[in-house]
Amino acid sequence: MLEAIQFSSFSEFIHMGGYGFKIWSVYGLFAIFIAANLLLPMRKRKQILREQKRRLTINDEISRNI
Amino acid sequence: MTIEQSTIKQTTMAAAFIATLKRDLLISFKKKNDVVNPFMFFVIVVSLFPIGISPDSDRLSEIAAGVIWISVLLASMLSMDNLYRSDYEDGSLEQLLLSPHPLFFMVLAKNLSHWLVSGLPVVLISPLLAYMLNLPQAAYFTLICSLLIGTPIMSLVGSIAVALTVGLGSRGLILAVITLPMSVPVLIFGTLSVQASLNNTSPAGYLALMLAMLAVAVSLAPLASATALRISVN
Amino acid sequence: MTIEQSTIKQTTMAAAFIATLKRDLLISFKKKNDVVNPFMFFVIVVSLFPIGISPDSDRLSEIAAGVIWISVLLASMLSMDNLYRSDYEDGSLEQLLLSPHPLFFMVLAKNLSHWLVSGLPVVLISPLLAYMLNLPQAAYFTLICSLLIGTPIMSLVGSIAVALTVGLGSRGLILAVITLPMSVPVLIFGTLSVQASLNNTSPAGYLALMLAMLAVAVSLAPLASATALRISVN
Amino acid sequence: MWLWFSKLGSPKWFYELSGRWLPWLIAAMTIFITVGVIWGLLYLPPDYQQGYTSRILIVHVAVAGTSLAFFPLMAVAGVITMVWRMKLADMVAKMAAPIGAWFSFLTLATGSIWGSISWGTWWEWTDARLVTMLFQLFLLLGVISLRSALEDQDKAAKACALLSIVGLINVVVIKYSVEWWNVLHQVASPVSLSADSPNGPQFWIAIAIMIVAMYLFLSVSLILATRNEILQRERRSQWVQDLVRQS
Amino acid sequence: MSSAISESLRDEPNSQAMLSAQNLFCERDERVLFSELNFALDKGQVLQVQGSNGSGKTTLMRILCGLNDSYEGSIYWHGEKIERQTESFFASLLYIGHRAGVSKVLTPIENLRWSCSLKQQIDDEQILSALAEVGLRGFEESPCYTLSAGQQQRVSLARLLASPAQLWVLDEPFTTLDRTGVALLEKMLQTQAASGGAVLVTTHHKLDIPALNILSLG
Amino acid sequence: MSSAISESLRDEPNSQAMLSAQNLFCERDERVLFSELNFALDKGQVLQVQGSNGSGKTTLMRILCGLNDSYEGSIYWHGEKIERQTESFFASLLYIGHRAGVSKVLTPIENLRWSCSLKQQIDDEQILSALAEVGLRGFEESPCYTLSAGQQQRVSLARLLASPAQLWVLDEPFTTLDRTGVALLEKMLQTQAASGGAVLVTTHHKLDIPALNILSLG
Ligand code: HEM
Ligand SMILES: Nc1ncnc2c1ncn2[C@@H]1O[C@H](COP(=O)(O)OP(=O)(O)OP(=O)(O)O)[C@@H](O)[C@H]1O
Ligand SMILES: Nc1ncnc2c1ncn2[C@@H]1O[C@H](COP(=O)(O)OP(=O)(O)OP(=O)(O)O)[C@@H](O)[C@H]1O
Ligand SMILES: [Mg+2]
Ligand SMILES: [Mg+2]
Repeated sequence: MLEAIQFSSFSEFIHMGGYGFKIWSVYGLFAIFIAANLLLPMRKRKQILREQKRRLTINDEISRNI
Repeated sequence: MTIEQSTIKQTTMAAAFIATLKRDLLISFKKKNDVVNPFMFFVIVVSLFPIGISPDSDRLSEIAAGVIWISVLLASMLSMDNLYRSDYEDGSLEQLLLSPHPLFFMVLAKNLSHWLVSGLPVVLISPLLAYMLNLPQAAYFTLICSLLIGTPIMSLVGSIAVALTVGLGSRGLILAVITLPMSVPVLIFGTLSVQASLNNTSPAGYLALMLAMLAVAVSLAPLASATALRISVN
Repeated sequence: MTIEQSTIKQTTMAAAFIATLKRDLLISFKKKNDVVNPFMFFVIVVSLFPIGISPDSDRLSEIAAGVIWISVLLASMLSMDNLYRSDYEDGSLEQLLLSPHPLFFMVLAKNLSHWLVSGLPVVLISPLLAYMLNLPQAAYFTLICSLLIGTPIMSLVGSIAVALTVGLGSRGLILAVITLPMSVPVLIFGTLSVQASLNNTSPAGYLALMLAMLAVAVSLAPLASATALRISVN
Repeated sequence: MWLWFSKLGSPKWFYELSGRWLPWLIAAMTIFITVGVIWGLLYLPPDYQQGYTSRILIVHVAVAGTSLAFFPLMAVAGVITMVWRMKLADMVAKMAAPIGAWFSFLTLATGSIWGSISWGTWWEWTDARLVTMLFQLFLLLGVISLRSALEDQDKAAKACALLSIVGLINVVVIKYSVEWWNVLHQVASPVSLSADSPNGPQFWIAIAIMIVAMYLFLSVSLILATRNEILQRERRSQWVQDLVRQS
Repeated sequence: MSSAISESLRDEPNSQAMLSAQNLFCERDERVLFSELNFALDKGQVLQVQGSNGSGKTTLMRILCGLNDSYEGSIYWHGEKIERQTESFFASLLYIGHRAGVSKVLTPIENLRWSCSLKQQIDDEQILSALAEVGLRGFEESPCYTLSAGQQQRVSLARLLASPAQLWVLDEPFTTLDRTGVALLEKMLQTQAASGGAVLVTTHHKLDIPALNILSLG
Repeated sequence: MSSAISESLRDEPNSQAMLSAQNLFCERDERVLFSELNFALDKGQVLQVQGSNGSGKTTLMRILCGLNDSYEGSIYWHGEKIERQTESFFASLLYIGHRAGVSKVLTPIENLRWSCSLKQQIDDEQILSALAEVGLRGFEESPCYTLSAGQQQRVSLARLLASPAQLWVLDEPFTTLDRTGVALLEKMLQTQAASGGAVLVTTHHKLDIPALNILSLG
């Protein structure tokens, strides 16, 4: 398994035959893209739930007072 | 009995079509700007290019066809804005939607009037501008033909976008954003046909393709516009 | 006593200026399209040129500066349309005219907001499009500088035309017909400055000229717009 | 058929079903992405011509392929919205547009980076796929801006549905016309996309894994977003209120 | 908000009734405007829809005309659902909304020529006499933007006179009319009812029409 | 068309009067709308301008506010010509025309925040209480295009409550208001007059205000 790895050293891995910056920026963009499309909806979900809970409790209070 | 009824309806459909066409032409005629402006805009935009890019005539002749086509596209798109807007604002659009005739034809009448007022004059002036931009004479005829086929397509397609955005406060631009990508194929074939006749090959193939696009546009676009209008007025 | 009064008025003038600016930004922000569309329009129009004229990168690099400037001009002009129109239609403009503060500053606030929303984003994206059109890198900085000076001039000048035409039914085009010729000097100096830096000569002279034009525009154009508004609302 | 439709149309049903499926989808997605990325970064052999840059290509091709799915998806959802007035279809279509824009943008970005290496230029107008993708992005942004411009939800749903259908036709037309245009233009273009592709089974397996990963990712992100939309639009229904109370 | 129900029948669509609605429900922005709204409008009737601002009168009118489809329930035209017979329904309907349908650049005559010929054949004489009747004699050839608010409203009311439509649906037609205008319009409504037509009208005025039916919303 | 002249003085501008006009003359499209029109409006007065459709009420109002300058004659503000003191005149004037001055995309609060701050400093609490008073509680945060016609009118009326302007000029403010709205506005006019302000209003309604002055046109 390990011998199939195409890099012999870490710096070579970073360097990627001279195209390090571009290749890493592609993977960086890829990571941002994935993270954004997963984390943003998750955060939004929390926000929505929090907001709706607040609204519900307000409504409950109002109906209790009446 | 049924036949008689349907013939009566038929004639009033035609009458309504003609009444709508007449009314739109009359409004454009009264506003004057509707007729003069697309035309002026076209002329001005075209004349910006020698200023902005280069007054050198060889350079100009290379870009002439493209510049004319792009300017036509922009002018036609800008003039779309009026198509349903003022009718929407004064409530005439509701009356149109409540007419007993198929909306398809009413929309077609409006599109036709719009093209007559804004598309046709632009096509007619284009040889003059082509001359100013030093387009080789061989291409004039093809240019006019392609514009003659291309401008109604753009009117019809643009009409969908205007119908979708008719209720919106912010004008012009959202329309542009929707219409321009849709006009790309027309632009491509239009310039290709001109290019072809510059290279002394026959532009007939491209023109036939554009005609096919026009046929599709005439039969489908008013349907989409009508649907869009119903949605917008809702 | 008089001093005190005038200082009080002064502060409320500033407050009214800021309130107007805030309101306009808020409206643009709410409509979202006001912010995104000039930008999108610019990008789309620029990308029509390689399709309409030639995708060849050498050819493109020759026309790049001109194309970008012309597209900026068109985008800024189109986005002008919103400046007073909806205010006129809903009656807010009358309220503005009846405010006790000098209309000059109110108009300036509206122009500023408009530029922030529609001019600035276009300037910021322009390097990317310059790259796509293969503009030589030497000219980037000059391009941005000239656009940064040129776009507010176009906003200010365009504002006069919009103000004059605000009551008219047919939109967009008459505005174009009035504004475009006025923007020609800006276009000329803008492209000249870019050309200069392409030829390795200093563009400073042109930029200085444009700065002078900007100064004149800031001090005079709002006055003209204010007068035009008073006339239009009459 | 009708029963199935109305059941599928029920946001509640979708919410519950997707809730059950989501963990599995997320697990599968994580595995595929991880394997794909690790394979790509560590194990993919350098291409004989372009060295390590084929590592970009696996991301690029997978994302590009997936991004082509959006307009068909939105158009189908649009037809369902217009004909059967199914709210769920509109919610999916609404959430798909921004995700599609992300995908298109990433395709353009990775493609450009790859182009800067293999062609020596970041952008090339002579390539049909590039131009088509650019205009697909514009159209998606058009759909998004139309949605945000129309405040009335019902109206926006129908308008965007119509635009998606028209847009699908248009994307297809643009694709073919641009392709043809480029074939005929005969500009000395640096490459065509398939000119000298890095080959080898290693590469194709990596790409296949990434493509599967991207489709999984597309479904996961779309489901997550749609569930949010459901919570928001159905917030007054009893089941959402119960769910909120429990959370 | 609860909804009041008119006196007429509740369960089955009245096949006699010209226009009837069953169990209409409409909600906007999460506020229910009306639910379980039933009413029937018959030949010879004038039905005034009443309600405070924002109670949903305009929305109801537009729903009934098929301009708005965000509702639940059914609407019947001569006992049949309107979706099945839009053409014949539209042919016998005349709707005037908040926005009058009068183009500002055209003159009153030109406006009427178009909007009437959408439904029927009409000649200029009919139009001129209708305009004269609503008090626009002398203004036939002035472009509508030079008319005052009330005069523009009168242009759209002239359509009522020139049209043979069975059903009139009028949304606040009395705004900006002066007293003689109000009286004239009231008379027109009565004439329409008397000649076998029907009228659905919203207004905050107290109408001076005998045998007026009232539907209260909100 | 001849013009009626209100009871008040004819010759000299009343230096007491808040707003007075002398020998106003206006002609549009070759029709004389009014000539030799004189009137004075004093503190504590409500002046209703009456007249049939097209008699020139709107034109008069706009002339008085300085929005229209196609007239002859003179207008005085506290005894001085208004051209000489537009700033102080505008500062104490509140005009609401046919078009309400309410932006559709903004919410009622945002609308008032801007239009009030053109004249005075104002905080959100004042705005909220004004909105509540005109019956828009619960709609403060809805964009105005979702409001009904009457509710939009109410937004612009809230400006009256939040403003300390001496002179109100209102052009048909009662259109589209329901009965409670009409009663509310009538009360507002009375309060304004009682607190030393003045009101100029056009409407075709019969106003239920004691000591109303009437100016008839046309
Ligand atoms: C419809 C969208 C696209 C698809 C389906 C797509 C697909 C592909 C595929 C399958 C390859 C591998 C080459 C092969 O094996 O034939 C490739 C290569 C490439 N793509 Fe894309 N791509 C798309 C858009 C783009 C865009 C927008 C760009 C640039 C901005 C781009 C730039 C490249 C480059 C530079 C290559 C390498 C070409 C070469 O090997 O010489 N692609 N693409
Ligand atoms: N822009 C204009 N150009 C020419 N004439 C005009 C213009 N605006 C109004 N008029 C004329 O001036 C007259 C008075 O109009 P105005 O709007 O002042 O009437 P009004 O009394 O407010 O009527 P209403 O009760 O209908 O609102 C009308 O007869 C109209 O024809
Ligand atoms: N486009 C819309 N989006 C959301 N809500 C709306 C929309 N249009 C109207 N509403 C809401 O529907 C309600 C009813 O509006 P409608 O215009 O039907 O009232 P109305 O009875 O005609 O009132 P008015 O007497 O003021 O004309 C209002 O409360 C309004 O807030
Ligand atoms: Mg209403
Ligand atoms: Mg008036």
